[in-house]
Amino acid sequence: MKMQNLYRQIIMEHYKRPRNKGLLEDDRYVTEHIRNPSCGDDVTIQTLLADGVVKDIRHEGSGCSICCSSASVLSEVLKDKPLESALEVSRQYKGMLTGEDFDADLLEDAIAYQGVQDFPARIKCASIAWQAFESTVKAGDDDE
Amino acid sequence: MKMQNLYRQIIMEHYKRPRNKGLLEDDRYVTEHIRNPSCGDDVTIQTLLADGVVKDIRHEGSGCSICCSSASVLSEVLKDKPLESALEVSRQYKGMLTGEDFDADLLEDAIAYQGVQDFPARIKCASIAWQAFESTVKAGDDDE
Amino acid sequence: MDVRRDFPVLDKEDLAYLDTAATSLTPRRVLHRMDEYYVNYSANVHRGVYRLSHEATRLYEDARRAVAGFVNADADEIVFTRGASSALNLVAKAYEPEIGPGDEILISELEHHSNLLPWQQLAKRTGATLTYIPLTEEGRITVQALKSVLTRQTKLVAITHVSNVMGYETPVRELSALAHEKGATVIVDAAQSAPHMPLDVRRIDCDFLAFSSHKMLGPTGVGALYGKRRHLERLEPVEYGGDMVEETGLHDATWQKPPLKFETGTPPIAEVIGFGEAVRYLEELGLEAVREHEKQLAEYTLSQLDAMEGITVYNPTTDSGIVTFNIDGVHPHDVVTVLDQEGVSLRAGHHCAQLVMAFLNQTATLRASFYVYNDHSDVDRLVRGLQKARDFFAGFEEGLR
Amino acid sequence: MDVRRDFPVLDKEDLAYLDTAATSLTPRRVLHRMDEYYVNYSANVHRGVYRLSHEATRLYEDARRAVAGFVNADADEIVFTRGASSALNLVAKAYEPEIGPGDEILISELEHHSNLLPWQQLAKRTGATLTYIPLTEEGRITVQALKSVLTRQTKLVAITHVSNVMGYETPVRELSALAHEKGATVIVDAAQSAPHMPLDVRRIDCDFLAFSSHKMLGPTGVGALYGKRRHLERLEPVEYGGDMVEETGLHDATWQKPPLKFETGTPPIAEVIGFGEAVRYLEELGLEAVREHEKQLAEYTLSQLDAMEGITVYNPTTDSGIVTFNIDGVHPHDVVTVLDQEGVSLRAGHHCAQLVMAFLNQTATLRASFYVYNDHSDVDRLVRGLQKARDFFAGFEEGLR
Ligand SMILES: Cc1ncc(COP(=O)(O)O)c(C=O)c1O
Ligand SMILES: Cc1ncc(COP(=O)(O)O)c(C=O)c1O
Repeated sequence: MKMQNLYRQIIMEHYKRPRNKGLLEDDRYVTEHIRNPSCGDDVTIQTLLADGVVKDIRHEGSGCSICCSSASVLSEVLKDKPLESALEVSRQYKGMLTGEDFDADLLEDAIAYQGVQDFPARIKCASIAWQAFESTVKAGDDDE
Repeated sequence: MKMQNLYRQIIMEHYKRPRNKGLLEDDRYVTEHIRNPSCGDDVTIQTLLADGVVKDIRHEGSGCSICCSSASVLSEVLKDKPLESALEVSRQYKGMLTGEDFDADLLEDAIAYQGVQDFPARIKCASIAWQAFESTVKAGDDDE
Repeated sequence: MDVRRDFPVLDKEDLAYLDTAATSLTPRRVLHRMDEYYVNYSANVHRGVYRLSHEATRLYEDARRAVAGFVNADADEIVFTRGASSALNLVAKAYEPEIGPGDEILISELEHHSNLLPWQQLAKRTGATLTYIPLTEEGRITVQALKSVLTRQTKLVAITHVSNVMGYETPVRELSALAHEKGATVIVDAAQSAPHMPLDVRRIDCDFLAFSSHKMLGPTGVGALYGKRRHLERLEPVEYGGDMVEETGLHDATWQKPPLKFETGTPPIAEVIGFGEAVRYLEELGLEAVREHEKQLAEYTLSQLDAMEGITVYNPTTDSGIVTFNIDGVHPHDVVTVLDQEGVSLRAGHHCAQLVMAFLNQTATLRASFYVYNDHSDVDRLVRGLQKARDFFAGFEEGLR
Repeated sequence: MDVRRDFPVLDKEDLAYLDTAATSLTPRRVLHRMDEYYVNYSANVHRGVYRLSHEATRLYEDARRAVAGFVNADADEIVFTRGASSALNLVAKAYEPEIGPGDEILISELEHHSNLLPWQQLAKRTGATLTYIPLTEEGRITVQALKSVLTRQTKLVAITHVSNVMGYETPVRELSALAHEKGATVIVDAAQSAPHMPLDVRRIDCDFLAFSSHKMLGPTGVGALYGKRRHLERLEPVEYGGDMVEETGLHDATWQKPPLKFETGTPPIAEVIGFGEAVRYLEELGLEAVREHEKQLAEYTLSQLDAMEGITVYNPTTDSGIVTFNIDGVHPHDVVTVLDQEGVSLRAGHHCAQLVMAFLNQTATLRASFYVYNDHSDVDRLVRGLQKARDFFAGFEEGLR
C-alpha cells in the first residue's frame, strides 16, 4: 500500500509532537500567514534572520498532518542555515514534490515528503509552510 | 417552392398598400404597442369599440411583410364585427398558425396566412398585430 | 433505484462517489441532449429568424418550462443564472435600492457562504442590520427561533432549505408564512433541496428560490432563480446588455419583460437545455422516491458509523442524504487520501460554511452525501475505508508511545 | 482552410452558416473535451482533496492558462465569467465606487448593447457624464475623434475592438495610449476580435478586455475578462459566496486573491475546459491565417454584392469577416426566410446595436459573418439566395402595378 510512502513515521511524529511551535511577540521576527482556502489548511511562519543566517523559525497553524508536520520539519531543517542555503533547500524541496530532479543530501529530514509527489492532491499541503517561509525572507528583503 | 405558400399576393399587397394605416389622436381609441425585440418588428394597434362592436381599427409600425400586412388585414377583417365575433376570429387565426383545427370560413382574408404554420420562425411575425388587438380590447375591459 | 449504468463515470470506474453535495455526476442522456444542441441546432437564441436559431430558441424555452414545472412555477418566473450563487447575488443586488439603515436582514449561521456573504455585504453597503436567527442546540432553524428575531423592521429573510453540512430541512413554508405576516420578503436557498425532494414554490410561498443545475444531474454553468412575478416585474435588472433590453436610446433604455430582463447577453444555451433534460430525468425517477432512497442510505450510514469506535457524527438527526463526521484525532484531509485510494470520493473541509464549522467547533469535517446512483455497497465501502484509515493512523500513535 | 469536417453540424447538414458573429459552430474536439470532463473527472474544483476533484481543478486551471496565453496575459489576470456581457457588467459594477458626478465615461454609438448599457446605467446611477466619441462619416472611431472628447475628467473609455455590425477595427492600441495620458482606464470589448485575429493585451495595453467562448468555437455559458493585475487586486468583488472568500466572519469577510476573488460559486467547469480546447484549436490554425481567410471571403462577398443590382452594402470598407447589407425595398426578415430555404443561415435585425441602426438610418439589416469553416461556395450560395429573394419579391411588385 502506497499510503506508507506518504505517511512516514517521522511525518506523523512531527505532526503529533511539533518542534518550534508557537509564535513569539518579537518585532525582529518576520511573520507570514498563509491559508489554503480549498481545504482550510492554515499556517503561520515566523523567521528571525540575522547576519544573513536563519537564526530561528517558529510556526503555528491548523491543518492536516502533511501540512502541520512540514512546518515543524522545516523549522528544524532550516534553522541556523545561511539564508542562501535555506533557500536552496526550499528549491530542492519544491523540485522533489513536483517530480523534478533534486539533491537528496541537501534535504535532511524533509526527504520524508518524497512520497507526496504520487499524491498530486496533497502537494499543496506539503508546500504552503515552505511557501510561507520564502515569503518571510522576501518580506524581510523588502524591509531593508 | 413553398415560398409562394407563405408570401401570397394578398399579403404583399397589404404590405405595400396598407389599409387603415396611421394612428389617430382620439381618446376613444384604445392603443397598444408591441415590439418583437428578437427581430425588431414594431406594431401599434388602435381600436375603437362602441356598443360591443369594433367600430374602427388603426395601425402603425415597421417590420417585415408578414407582420405589417397582418395588421392591415386584421383591420379590415375585424372592422364592424361584434367584439365577440372579432375575438373568435382571432382565436381561429391563432389556431391556424399553430397548426390546430380552425374554421376557415370565419377567417376571411386572414386565411392568406395559412402558410405561416410551415415557417415556425415566422409565426411570431404573423401574431403580434393580433396579439396587440386583443390587448386593446382587454385594456378596454379594464377601463370600464 | 437502479440507475448506475445511466452514469458513464460509474460505468468506467469502480467508484463510490459520495460528494454529490458539491456536484453531482451527469447521466448520459443529459450529455447527449447538449451534444444534440451543438450538433443540430448550434445557433443563438431569441434573435435569429432562421430555422436553426428558431429551433435553438424552442429548445431553450422548453427547458425553461421543464425547470419551472419542476418547482411548480410558471415559465416566466424562472430566470436562468450561472448557478445558485449567482441567483442569490442577483436578488441581493436587485434589493439594494429598497434596503437602508434601520432595515433588518435575517439569515442564519447554517448558510452556505453563497447565501451568507451577499446579505452580509448588502447590509454593509446599505447600513441595514444583519441579524442571525438563533440556532437550536442541534443546529436547526425553527419557527420559534424566527419569531424571536422577526420584527416590523425585517425586510428580508434569507434561509437555506437544506443545510449542505448538517442536512437539516428548514421548515421554509412555516417560516415564509410568519415572515410574510410582518411584510418581509423570503429568499430560499434550495441548492441542496431542489435536487433531492419534491419542491413546490406555491406551497412554500417563498418570494425567491435559487438552485444549481450541476448539483442535480445537470451541467455546470447554469442555475435557476425562481421569483414571484410581481417582484420580477418591479425590480430593476442588475446586468445590462444584449437580449434584456427592449429599446435603446443614447442615455436611457427600456427593459424586456421578465425573465429576459434578468438574462443579459447570450445565455448558457446548451447548459439550459441540459438542465431541462436533467429535471425531466429526475421527474421520471420521482422526487419522493429519490428522497426516500437517500434517507435510507443516510440511515444505514448512521447505524454503521454508530457501531464504529472513534467516529464523531455531527448530524445524527439529518433529514437528508448528508452525513457529516470525523475520525477522532485524525484530520479529515488525511482520511480523504486513504479513502481516495479505496475508490471512495468524499469531501473534507469547511464545505463553504465556515460559520457552521464554528458552530461545530471544528476547522474541517468529512461529509458523505448520497444521490440516486449510490447504494448500500457504497456505504459499506465507505465504512471499510474509514476503518482502514482509523487503524492506519492509530498505528502511528503506537509508534509514538 | 479546410476544417469543415471538424464541425459535426456541417457534416450532417448541407449548410452555409453565416451567423458566426452571433455564435460560432463548435468543433468535435471541443465537445469531446467537455464530455471527457463529465465522464472522467466529474467533480467540483478548488475544494476537494480527492483525485477526481484535483484532476478537475488541474484541467480547469490549464484552460485558464490556455485562454490567458491566447491573449498574452498571465493566468491570474483572467477571470472566467458567463460571457462577454457579464464580463463588461463586472467591470462597470466594480468601478461604481470610483465614479461620481463630474467624471466622464466615453463610449461610442458603435457599441453592442452589452458594451453600451452597463456604462449608460453606471453613468445614470453615479451622476457621471456619458459622452459619445463622435464617429466618422463612415462610422469609425478614430484617434482624432477620441482626442476631441477626451479630458482630464475622463475616467473610463469603453470601446469595441471590432464592431459586430460594421466590422471595423478600432485602433485600440493608439486609443489606449491616448486615454492613459489623461489617466483614464480603458475597457475593450473584444467579443468580435478575439475569435478572429491575433490579440495581445500587453501590446494593446488596455486595462480590461472581454470576450465570449461561444463566438470562438467554444461552448456557451462562459467568457473571459482580462484585467491588469493591479486593478483586479484593488477592485472589490461584485458577487459574493463560495470559492471567492478567504475567511468568513459573522459581519465581514476577506477575499481570495484574483482571479478567484471574482469567480463566485461553482464555476462553469466543463465550459471553461471546452473554452481552453477551443483556443488551442484556434492557435493551431493560426490567428493570422484565420484573419486572412475571413478577409478574403468578405472581399469576395463585397465584389459579388457590388455586381448585383438592388443591394445596399453598409460597410464596404469592413476590416473583418462581417458584411452588412440589405436588399432595397425588401425587409431583411423576409430575405432571411428565403435564404433559410436555400440552406443559408443569416442574421436579420438590429444585431443588439440599435445605435448603429440609428446611425445607418435603418431599423434592421442583413449581416453575413464568416469564420474558419466557411469558404467561397458559401458566398456563392448566399449570392444565389439573394438573387432568388430579390427576384421573388420583385415579382409581387409586378403584380401590384
Ligand atoms: C446550500 C448551498 N447553497 C449555495 C450553493 C452554491 O451553489 P453554486 O456553487 O452552484 O453556485 C451550494 C453549493 O455549494 C450549497 O450547498
Ligand atoms: C461586439 C459584441 N460585444 C458583446 C457581445 C456580447 O457577447 P455575449 O452575448 O456572449 O455576452 C457581442 C455578442 O453578441 C458582441 O458582438
